[in-house]
Amino acid sequence: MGMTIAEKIIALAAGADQVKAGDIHTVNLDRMMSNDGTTHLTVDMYHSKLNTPRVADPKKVVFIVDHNVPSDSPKTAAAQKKMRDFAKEHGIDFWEGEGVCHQVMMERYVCPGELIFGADSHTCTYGALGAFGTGVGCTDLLYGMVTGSSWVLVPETIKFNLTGSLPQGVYPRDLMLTIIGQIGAGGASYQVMEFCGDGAKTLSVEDRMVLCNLAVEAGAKTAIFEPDEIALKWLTDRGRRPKAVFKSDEDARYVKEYTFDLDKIVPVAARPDFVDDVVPAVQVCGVRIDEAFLGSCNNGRIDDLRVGAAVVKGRRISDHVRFLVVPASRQVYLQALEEGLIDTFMESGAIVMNPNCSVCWGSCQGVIGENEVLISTGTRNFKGRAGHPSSKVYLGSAATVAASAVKGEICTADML
Amino acid sequence: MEQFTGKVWVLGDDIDTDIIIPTQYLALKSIEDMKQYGFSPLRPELAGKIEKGDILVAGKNFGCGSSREQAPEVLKALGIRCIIARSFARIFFRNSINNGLLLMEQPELWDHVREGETIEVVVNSHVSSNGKQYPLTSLPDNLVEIIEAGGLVKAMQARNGLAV
Amino acid sequence: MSVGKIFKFHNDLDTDQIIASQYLLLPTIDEMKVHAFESLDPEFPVKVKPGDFVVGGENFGCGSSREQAPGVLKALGVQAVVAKSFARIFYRNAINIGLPVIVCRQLPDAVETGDEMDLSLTDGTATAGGETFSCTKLPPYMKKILSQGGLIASLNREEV
Amino acid sequence: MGQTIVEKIISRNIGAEKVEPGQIVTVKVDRVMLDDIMIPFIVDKFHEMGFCRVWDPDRVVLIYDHLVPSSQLDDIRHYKVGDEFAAKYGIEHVHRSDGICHQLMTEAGYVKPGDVVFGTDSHTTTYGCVGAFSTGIGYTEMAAILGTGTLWVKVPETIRIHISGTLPANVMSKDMILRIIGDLGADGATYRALEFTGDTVERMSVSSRMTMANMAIEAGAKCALFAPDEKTAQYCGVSLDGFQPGLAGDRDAAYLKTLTYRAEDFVPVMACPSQVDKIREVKDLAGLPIDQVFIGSCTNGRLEDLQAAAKVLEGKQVAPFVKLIVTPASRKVYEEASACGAIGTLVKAGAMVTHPGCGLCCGRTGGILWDGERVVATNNRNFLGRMGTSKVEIYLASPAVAAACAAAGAIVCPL
Repeated sequence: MGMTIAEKIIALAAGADQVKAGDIHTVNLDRMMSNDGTTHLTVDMYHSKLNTPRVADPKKVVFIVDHNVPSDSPKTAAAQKKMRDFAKEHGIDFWEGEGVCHQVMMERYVCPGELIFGADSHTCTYGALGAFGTGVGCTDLLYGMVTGSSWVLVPETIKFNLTGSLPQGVYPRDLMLTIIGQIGAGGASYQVMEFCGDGAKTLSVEDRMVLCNLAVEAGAKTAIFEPDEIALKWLTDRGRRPKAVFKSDEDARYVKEYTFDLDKIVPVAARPDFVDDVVPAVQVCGVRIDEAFLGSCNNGRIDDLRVGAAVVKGRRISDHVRFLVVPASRQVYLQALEEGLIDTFMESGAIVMNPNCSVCWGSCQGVIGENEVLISTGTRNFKGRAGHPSSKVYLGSAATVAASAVKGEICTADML
Repeated sequence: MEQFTGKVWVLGDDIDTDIIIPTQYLALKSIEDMKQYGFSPLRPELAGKIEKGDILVAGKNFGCGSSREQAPEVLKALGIRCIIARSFARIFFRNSINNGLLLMEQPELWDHVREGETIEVVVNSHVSSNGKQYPLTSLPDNLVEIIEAGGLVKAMQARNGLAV
Repeated sequence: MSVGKIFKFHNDLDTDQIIASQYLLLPTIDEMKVHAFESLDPEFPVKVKPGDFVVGGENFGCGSSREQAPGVLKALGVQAVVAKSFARIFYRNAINIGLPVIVCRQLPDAVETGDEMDLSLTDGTATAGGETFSCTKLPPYMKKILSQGGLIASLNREEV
Repeated sequence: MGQTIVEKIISRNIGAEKVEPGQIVTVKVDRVMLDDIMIPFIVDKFHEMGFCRVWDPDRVVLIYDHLVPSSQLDDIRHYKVGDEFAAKYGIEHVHRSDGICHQLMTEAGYVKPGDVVFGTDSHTTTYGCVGAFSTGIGYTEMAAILGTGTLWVKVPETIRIHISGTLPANVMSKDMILRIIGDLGADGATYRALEFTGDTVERMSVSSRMTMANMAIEAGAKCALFAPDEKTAQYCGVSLDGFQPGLAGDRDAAYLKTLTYRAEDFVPVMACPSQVDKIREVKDLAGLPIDQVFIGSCTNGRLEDLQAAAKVLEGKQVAPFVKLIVTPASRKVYEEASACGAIGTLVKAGAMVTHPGCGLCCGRTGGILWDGERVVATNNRNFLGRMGTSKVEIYLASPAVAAACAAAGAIVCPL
């Protein structure tokens, strides 16, 4: 019986010839990532709960401070200090203010064929490079840090066959929201979303990150693209080598298959309070907004900033809108600075912040008030996600978000 | 002549407005919400102990720092009857007068008074502590006018023809 | 296991509702737990008693990987969470910290908040309103973790 | 008998030939600045006082800076109250995310030499850098001004600070004002005006003067003034009128005292925790490990400050486990610093550059610290608990010193 890419990665990590969906295996982890959302709890448990505290291999662990950056309160500072001190003591790679964890991981660590645990749900992003990345809690992460291993239930795989190419003015985010809207918030629960087909070849690694990143919003354990020449060139350009380059076998088992024709995708928006409540963006046009957010591990990369900057160039952000622009990483910020995009945003009246999770995390930067409305390129639109429980969050593409910021109400870029 | 007694809390020199009420609490909705944080960086327990009618005695430059009027308002809300310091920072001084919080400068009392003792104040005349009298000077006329009007808000209400 | 009261929530109940982002960096779970379900039912932390149950619909616990979500429920004394289905990270986290998470397709539609329920992990059944529902049994691997009191407890036990 | 600068401004304002220190007068207000933290309080008092119109909406400027970007739910209320007040009373000068109030008041041309300006923030003394009499007031008085356009003031005595000569290369105006505050003491200028004179001061940029006027409040001063010159005129975008060129202290003006400094004697200094007047030479503190550096604020977040920091950090990296947070003072400063490459240099060195605003200086967000941490900061106050817990140590320094410390991970004196 053939295996899918995900099964092959697990088999390699488990030292098994063959694995099949439903099996539980003990695996060696190639990398563990933890951020300031939970690391303070991991460190506390490390000190208080273990009989024999130890870190199996500090080189496999990465700590990234990205959620509350710069720190917004003494409690945050205490949590981050705990993390910093632990990293210092154990020789763990430590990044603070470098960018959103998944972007930093992709820029600096992730390699095809690796099995990576991250204490953050959007760890599924790493499938863009053909790695198996999945989100876990801090207890799992601690277990991994101590033993270098963990257990996984081998997931079933769903095949997403992509055909055609995205029309002008339609973005990978529109595609992924469309997919989630169709299959539902639990549509890929415990499963792997494998993207393939001619349409996949039209997507850059950054585009693929957008798709993989949101897979968890359909409940997926991870999402994955075959590491093709596009992925391998991207990797080589950054001086890294794959652990293993896997393709799914012809006779691999897929639990389900979907086909999406990229040519037919239109700009969409997810309505509050569920990511799978997806409608064509034109249906929500006219909703007055108080804040707009361009950023996050889903949509804060250079392509997204280019799209947003092209929309606002020569225009002013509406007086009653706070438009936060937050590049996903230092590298993205510097590229945007060099291309003049940062200047364009500043001239338009936007609020440009240092790379961090910002509004998408919703607890300390750009929080929105009672009954306020936000349109965001973030990952989630859950009730109260960005501030007051009565506030509303719409999700849209960078183009839709930027255009809405200018108009003061939701609109698509072609309506300006 | 107005006179009263009160229990004394003693503070040092240069008590700044960030100590009286830190910035992080300034956007709370009301002074009532803020007052529990009074003096929190220096003496977190103090706000809970101050009782209505108590007197603060401090060293020089009391209230230095920011222009936040929440500072005298918080002290008033905590029940502070008056503050006797060796000297006051000017914005704090103005803000206190405008809110009807009584301030008096006295150069020597601070060296002798002990926390917890009860002192007697005779406004514009003197303060008695531990059997000794310390002279108090009187306020300039224009400030007396504001205080007599009951604070600046009331003075403005009178100007605008509102019933006071 | 014993009888407890039910607190029922909707489909796709996400982790932001269980414990909002702004509280995640509080120093301890005990300081966080008073904010559980704040957006949906601010009184929940006061009303819930040790031994009570949380019942959900489909995809319970979707969203972030925050272990604080099952953590606050456990800290409030919730005996178990019963739902039609769970989001995987929440499920894994709950097992890892020793909070039973039980899949039961029928029960959630048959009960309301305030109903009483009895759960038998060994029989794999839940009883409410005089009706007994069968639950999906846990795989032995997870049962073992749960019975040992969670993942870290099991790790410590292995080392003894 | 001649007059000092502040006496001249007040005399002209009230239409008198001359005023004397100690005299209480009522001035007509040329401009007021309301910042976001105080706006809801001002609005409440304004209505409580029974006013139904603002005396002159064009003279009123609303600036959101302490609470931008929002970090707590309460912040939003302040924007909403400000927006509603501005709309209701026809106030058009509203800055919602353009930078720190004091930077914008001078940079955007709201303050001219000779003006009388009040603001609901203690660092309103800053506008003395362009020869205006400006000082901070509380929200009740601001509400009264909004209704009446006037305020009573006591004419202050003036202390003259005379500086001549050439500054050493590693010394910035921040080092000078810190030293002066140390010499005067935290209350050494209470109720008084400072007036800066001398060829060193004359050669300084308006930005450097701004740093010194800004910090005068830390010695208790009511205001701090520099005589307006061509540089001032250019900065304010005006040509000096008949009154402004003569706006210098007269030779025979009555100064309370004069402090005289030789520029060559200044060295890099720091204000040590937790008093602004606790001044020590940087070289005497060298080697103390640090956790964070903050470059920004209305004191030192301007173009020349960011350039000074960038010069120090060019080709270098911030030390491991040390954070460098840079918050430009205004949108314009950010744009200019981007254009000249300073922002790029700082970000490459590892800085986090945030959006212009008060940031860490006001202690609500922007890099709050925890017990036992030590920060070197270019802002104006190192009070207990200002940037986190009361066990955080804050050292105030110039941007050049701060940048050098960021690279070293410890206190160090730049060459």
